[in-house]
Amino acid sequence: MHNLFAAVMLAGIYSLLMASIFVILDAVDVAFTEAAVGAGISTVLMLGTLSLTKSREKIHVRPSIIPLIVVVATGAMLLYGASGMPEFNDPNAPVHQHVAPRYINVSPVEIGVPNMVTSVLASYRGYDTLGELTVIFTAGVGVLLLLGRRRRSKKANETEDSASKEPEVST
Amino acid sequence: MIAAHLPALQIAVPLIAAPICLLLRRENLSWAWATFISWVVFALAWVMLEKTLTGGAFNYELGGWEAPYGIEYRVDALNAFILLIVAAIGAVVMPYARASVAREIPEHKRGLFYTAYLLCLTGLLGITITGDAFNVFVFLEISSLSSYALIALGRDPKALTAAFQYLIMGTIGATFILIGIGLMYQMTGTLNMADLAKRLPAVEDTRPVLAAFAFFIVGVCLKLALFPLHLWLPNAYAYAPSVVTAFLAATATKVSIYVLYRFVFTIFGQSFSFDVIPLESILLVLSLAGIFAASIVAIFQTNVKRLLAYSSVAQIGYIMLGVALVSVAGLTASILHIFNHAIMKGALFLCMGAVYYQIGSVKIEDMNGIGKKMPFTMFAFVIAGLGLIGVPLTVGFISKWYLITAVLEKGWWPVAVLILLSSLLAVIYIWRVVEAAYFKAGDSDDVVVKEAPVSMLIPIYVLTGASVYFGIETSLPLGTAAEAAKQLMGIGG
Amino acid sequence: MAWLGHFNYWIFVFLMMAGFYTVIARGNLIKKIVGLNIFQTSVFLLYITMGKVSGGTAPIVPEGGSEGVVYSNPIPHVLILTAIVVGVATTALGLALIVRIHEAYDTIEEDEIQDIEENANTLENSGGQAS
Amino acid sequence: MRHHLVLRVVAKLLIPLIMLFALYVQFHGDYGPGGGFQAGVIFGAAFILYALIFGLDNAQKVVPSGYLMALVSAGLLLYAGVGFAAMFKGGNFLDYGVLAGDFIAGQHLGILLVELGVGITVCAVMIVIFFAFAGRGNGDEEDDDIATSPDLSPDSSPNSAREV
Repeated sequence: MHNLFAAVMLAGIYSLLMASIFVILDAVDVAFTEAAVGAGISTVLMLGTLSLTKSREKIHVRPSIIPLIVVVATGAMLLYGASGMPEFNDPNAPVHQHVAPRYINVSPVEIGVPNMVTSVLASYRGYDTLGELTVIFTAGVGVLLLLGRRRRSKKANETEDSASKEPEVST
Repeated sequence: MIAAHLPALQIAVPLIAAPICLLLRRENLSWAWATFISWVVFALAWVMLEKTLTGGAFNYELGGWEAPYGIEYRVDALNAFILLIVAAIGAVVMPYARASVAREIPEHKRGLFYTAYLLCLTGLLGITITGDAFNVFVFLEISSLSSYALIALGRDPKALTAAFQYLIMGTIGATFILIGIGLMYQMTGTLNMADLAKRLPAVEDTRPVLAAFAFFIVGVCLKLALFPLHLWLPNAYAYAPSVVTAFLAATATKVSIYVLYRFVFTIFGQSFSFDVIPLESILLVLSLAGIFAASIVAIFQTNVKRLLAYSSVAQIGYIMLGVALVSVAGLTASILHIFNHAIMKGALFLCMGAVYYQIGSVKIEDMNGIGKKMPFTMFAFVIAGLGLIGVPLTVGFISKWYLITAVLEKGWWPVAVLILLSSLLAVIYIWRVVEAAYFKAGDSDDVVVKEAPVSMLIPIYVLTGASVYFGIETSLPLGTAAEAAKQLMGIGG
Repeated sequence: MAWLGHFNYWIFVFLMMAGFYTVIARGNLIKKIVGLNIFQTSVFLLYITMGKVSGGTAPIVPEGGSEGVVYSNPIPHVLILTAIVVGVATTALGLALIVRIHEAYDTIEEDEIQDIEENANTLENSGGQAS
Repeated sequence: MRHHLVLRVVAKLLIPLIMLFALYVQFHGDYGPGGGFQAGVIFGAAFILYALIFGLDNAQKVVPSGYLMALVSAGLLLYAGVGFAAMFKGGNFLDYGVLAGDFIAGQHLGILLVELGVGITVCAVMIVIFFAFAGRGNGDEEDDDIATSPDLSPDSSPNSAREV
């Protein structure tokens, strides 16, 4: 697969499939987000990047033994870990015994919001979400730092100095 | 009211300051605002350390939800000390930043630069203060994303590739940490650190927990640049803007080391980390290998910032060596060296920033004769460099002394000899810079090179002065480090 | 049939390996970012899988009460919402870096960039010692 | 995209609907799947669609960059501001329970406000990021990024990358 365009589109489809799996696994909020972000925004950004760069990958013969070893070792470690996990669907798994019951049983009464994901997200773990919002803010600031240009002004020449005083740099 | 909400303010103040900084739109205003905030943060961290040292550890429940259900902060001697280090470096670097940033960053990006700086500070403080495992990941990403962007601002195009490499390796590290946290959560059903510590022993011999430990350690070691996972660090530090290098070198890896302490000692517990899994032998080998490999590579560098970056990898080796000892004395030395190394490396990188400010290069051959042209800057470099070697009356000596004492306490005298030998390597690489600066004639008909501006010299001398002051008057860092080490080992506290 | 009970986890491990391999073995920077996405998404699958309960439903109380309804665990969902956001933030920043790298080097292949940098290094060091 | 009449008509029909859907997702997040983040992304997507069909210049006239930056900050300020408001009202940081008369009303108000904050910032950041990428392709802007000047090509003078 040396056509990057195809790779990016497949990645988008992969995200969409993943979103459907999340629906089956009862994570509707997550599926919604994955579909909007993974299949939507990420794909748009990748296509944008492709249009600014190159859309074909060069074919290289790279010795890829070391990465293979690293990946196999990581995979083996995970397989080892996974083999001891509680079974899929098991209602007696530790995750369902501690902390979560409180959210499930009490939160609709305590907070009065039917969607538990919303109440956990915004209230119980609201600080995490504040951090998450800061991550997005950081991404915006970071992309502007990297790609932002001095604001193009029609009167660029005579206001070169005054324009440059403004730190904001969209577009 | 402020006293009760200290921990929340510690994070919320820089966090809310970042969007305000973005709105200020004037370079000078942004700088003044970021400086003001960084000093407020420093003051808060100072008060909090006082509070933990006198009143012991305390919690703060965010959103008013009690611990395993909501997220809580937990502040004890260890993280109050790390908070102070981060906040102090953040505050000292800011006055310096103005001149340096004016020289190195395009004008329209400076407001954004200060915003990203505040975000990075927020992220690092947030990782340190939190008592929730997943929250560590969130704030880790805030600090990482902002540092990728900050590093990419370096003037050399290599800064871009360095930032990209850091982004890839940093994200792999963070994802490994995420896997580790997920597996821990799977076996315990909780994310709160104290709760995890309580519930993990019951399941500690299950396979997912072993895998969680492995993934977590590898992820954190990527972030803290333990040899041989340090590949992202030298280029990132060498090509980032001077201010960013000084700030990150003094704080970012230190915070990751804190995360390692917290998970290895507090959450998994030392019996699991060191008895079930032979972490100490792994760390011992890797840290010794790191000390030597990185020091030797440092000797052959021509770019002084890169040289210092390799030296950082070596110093991380000393810090991890202290962990590998698994004793109160070893941990004390380790925590002490975090503090001391932050001061010394901060000072050294600030000196290099001043040199870059004046001559536009940090290559050794461009620094010939610079000792006469920039006497104050290079004098500070020599003093801080002596600290790095471990000469008495500097902080470097104190931490090496305690490290060697701790090693000998274990009876590992060959390791002690190796530590002394490695100091000789530090002599060589510092000497190469000193030789160029003082003993090689520069081009006298070169452009007139002047001393760096006072606004840059003062922060340099604050840190250099601290590296001498705390080399003589050791009670504050040593007392705190010893207290923190005892708490980590579960003795007293 | 213990292995079937872990089927989702096997898929997770497979996806993780595929993504991770793409990240570290591919030389093309965009491929690396795609690989990173797959790598991160696989972890989402791990989390979401552990939250599922047999016979469970999405953790939203339906209108008209919730007698006898089993809900899946909402915590992994919340965590993964955050992780997805982190993932897209990383992707955006990584792609921005790629655009800048392409502008500076006119290539997005890792080994070509290395060649250019090494050439620049040897030129820079022609007067001094080799690094 | 000047000549694609069908696209333009369809887009004009779709964009208001997408925005409406985003608002539904934003405010229905309490009762069904959705919330600030998803709504922000969808709302941002509406703008991105507009920019794709009608051109970047027109899209930037709709949301001038100054306002956009204000919005990027506003959402985060709103979220953190709710936290501070709770603190001033005597609760802990982000304790929504104290915001209104009784606990549940306070929680509702808090969740509504923070979700709104999330929505605003996410939407604005998505647009900012898209504009930044799209604007990079327009050659008619002044290029003032020093580091991007391709002076790393092998034949350039060794020190040119380091000149101050």
